[in-house]
Amino acid sequence: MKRLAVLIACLSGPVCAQDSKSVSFDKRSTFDLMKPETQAMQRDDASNPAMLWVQEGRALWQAKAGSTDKACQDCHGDVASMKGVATRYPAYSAAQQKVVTLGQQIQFCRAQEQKAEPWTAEARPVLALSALVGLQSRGLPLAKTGPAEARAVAEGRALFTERRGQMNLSCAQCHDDHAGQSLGGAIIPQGHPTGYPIYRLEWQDLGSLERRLRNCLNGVRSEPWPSGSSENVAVQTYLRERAAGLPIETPAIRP
Amino acid sequence: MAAALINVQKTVRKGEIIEIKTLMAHPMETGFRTGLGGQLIPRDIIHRFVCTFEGVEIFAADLFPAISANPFIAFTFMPQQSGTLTFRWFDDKGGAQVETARIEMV
Amino acid sequence: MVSHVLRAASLAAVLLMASPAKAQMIVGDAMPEPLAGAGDAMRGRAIIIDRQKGFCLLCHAAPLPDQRFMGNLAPNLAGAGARYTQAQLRLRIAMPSHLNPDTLMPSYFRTAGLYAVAMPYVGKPILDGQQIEDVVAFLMTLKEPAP
Amino acid sequence: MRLDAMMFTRRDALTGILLACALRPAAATPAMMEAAIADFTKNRPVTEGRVKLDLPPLVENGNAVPLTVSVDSPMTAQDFISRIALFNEKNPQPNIALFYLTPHAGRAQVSTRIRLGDSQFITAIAETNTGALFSAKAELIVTLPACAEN
Repeated sequence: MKRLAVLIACLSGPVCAQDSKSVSFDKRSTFDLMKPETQAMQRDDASNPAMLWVQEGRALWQAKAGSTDKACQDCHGDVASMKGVATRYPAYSAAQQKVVTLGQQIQFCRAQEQKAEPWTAEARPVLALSALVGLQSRGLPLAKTGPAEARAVAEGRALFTERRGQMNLSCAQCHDDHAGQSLGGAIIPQGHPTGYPIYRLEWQDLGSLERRLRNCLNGVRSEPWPSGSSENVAVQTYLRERAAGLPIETPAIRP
Repeated sequence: MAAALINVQKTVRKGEIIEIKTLMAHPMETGFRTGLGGQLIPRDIIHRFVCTFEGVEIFAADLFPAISANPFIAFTFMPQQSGTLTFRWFDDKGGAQVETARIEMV
Repeated sequence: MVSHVLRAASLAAVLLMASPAKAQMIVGDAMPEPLAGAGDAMRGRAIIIDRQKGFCLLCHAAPLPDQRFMGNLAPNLAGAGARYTQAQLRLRIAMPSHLNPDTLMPSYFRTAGLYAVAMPYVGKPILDGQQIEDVVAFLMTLKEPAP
Repeated sequence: MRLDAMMFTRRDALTGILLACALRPAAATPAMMEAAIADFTKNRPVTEGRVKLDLPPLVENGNAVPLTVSVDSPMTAQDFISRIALFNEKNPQPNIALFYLTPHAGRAQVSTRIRLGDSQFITAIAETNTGALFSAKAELIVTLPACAEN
């Protein structure tokens, strides 16, 4: 019965073809495609502008906030205790009963534990703390998703392969089918989220995966998935699963 | 202005030339960009950077809008003694940021 | 893939509701009727090299020595004017999805059947009829195949 | 140096810059760069050489192009590089930066990151403590990003 269902799924859509392709997918970080000077900017913390946010994150980690007057470190201790955490996000949160990004989890902590005013999704402090927490996992492989994230992964995969926008293109058409080929002067990357939040030279700023996805959808002239929406998180969760095994580079530089 | 990152080795030997790397968090708004309403966003850049060692100017720079956001400036220094480096950034809004770093001659 | 070509070939004429104002006729693998006035090859060249308008060079290389950083996702445009007729090129720009629904190439005159189009572009084609005629006119000048 | 550039006064150059910015912020002209250079050199002769301009020949994004300029100099109290100026030909303004060096530097070398709207030539001119001028020029090509912010 199960086999029949799989067979029907294969016959009815490109999802199965995508799966069989990802088996032989030679995963590569976008870092490998970057010019040597851009790689050098990421390799040297003294010249990586994203480290400015990491430094702000360290101050925020120790700063007491909200009506409970608690700092992150009052619960978590030294930020080194966050080692490995970023490899597991987006992750299912039992407390929130949904899959959340690392940024959303930081916001949840802020609301629940500190009882402090929320930040906007792309606010500098959220990026700073995300970069600081992400940095603790630098070099560790992105973990595979578990059963609790399975639904989000499936939804994200469907969205990834769905054609959208005035250009009528799906994410998969570029980043699965044509990765490694030239789009104008740029080589199309596989699109693995190994370095978020990233310092994108195009932005001259640190930004989240959500912001990067907005740029992609902009390129195909499509409405973006709403900020913080379940679709948005689902795509990010699928990307985590798709990139599993690649080492975290946070905070990365990207062109 | 918010954060600055100074990278300089803490100890140096006599005659050694060291490289000092600085990063300053700043948008370096060029004054040539238009906002969503079509109006020009006013220029706000760090226009001057000065580094002194024990009160003596050892390096300075006049910067223009062509310098990247979160400006990175690296230069060399051959200290003759132990002392304190002072870094100052000045922006168009009249803001100034000061950072210091100590060097010990060994 | 084969079936799509067969389908396209077997239908003598298909009404293409690409533009609400004007229904276009597809005959075989071509679109014989111009979408606007006569095309201007020089204007077409400008559209092709403009990466915010035609986007062509993002995917295609073309025999344009002054252009750098051309893509390699799609065939070289060299010789396009020898391989196809004007009417065939018109369809391949305006509605390539009619020939191959799986194609990467956007349908430049299509406004219907698209999903989640960003608000500023809803109901608008990527290029208007005149721009497509201009691009066709330029492509028709590319007779030499790629070396 | 070209004659038309030499005939620019500083006021002319400034007016030109303001006009160009008002009309078309994305493009200065090589003539404006020549004028800015003339303002720095005060029409003293400039010798090509001794200056090394390290720039990647091709960059993925013009927003943060790493640049290192170094000058062959003993950097002693008697003989050192006192100023290094950087110019571009196609940004809204021809000036990039002006660095002030002292013999304390040990070596005449500065690194920074610059913005370039388009492929163009960059010029570096170094001035010694005695007022001699040396220069280097480098071309840089900016590839266009495919999926930008808006």
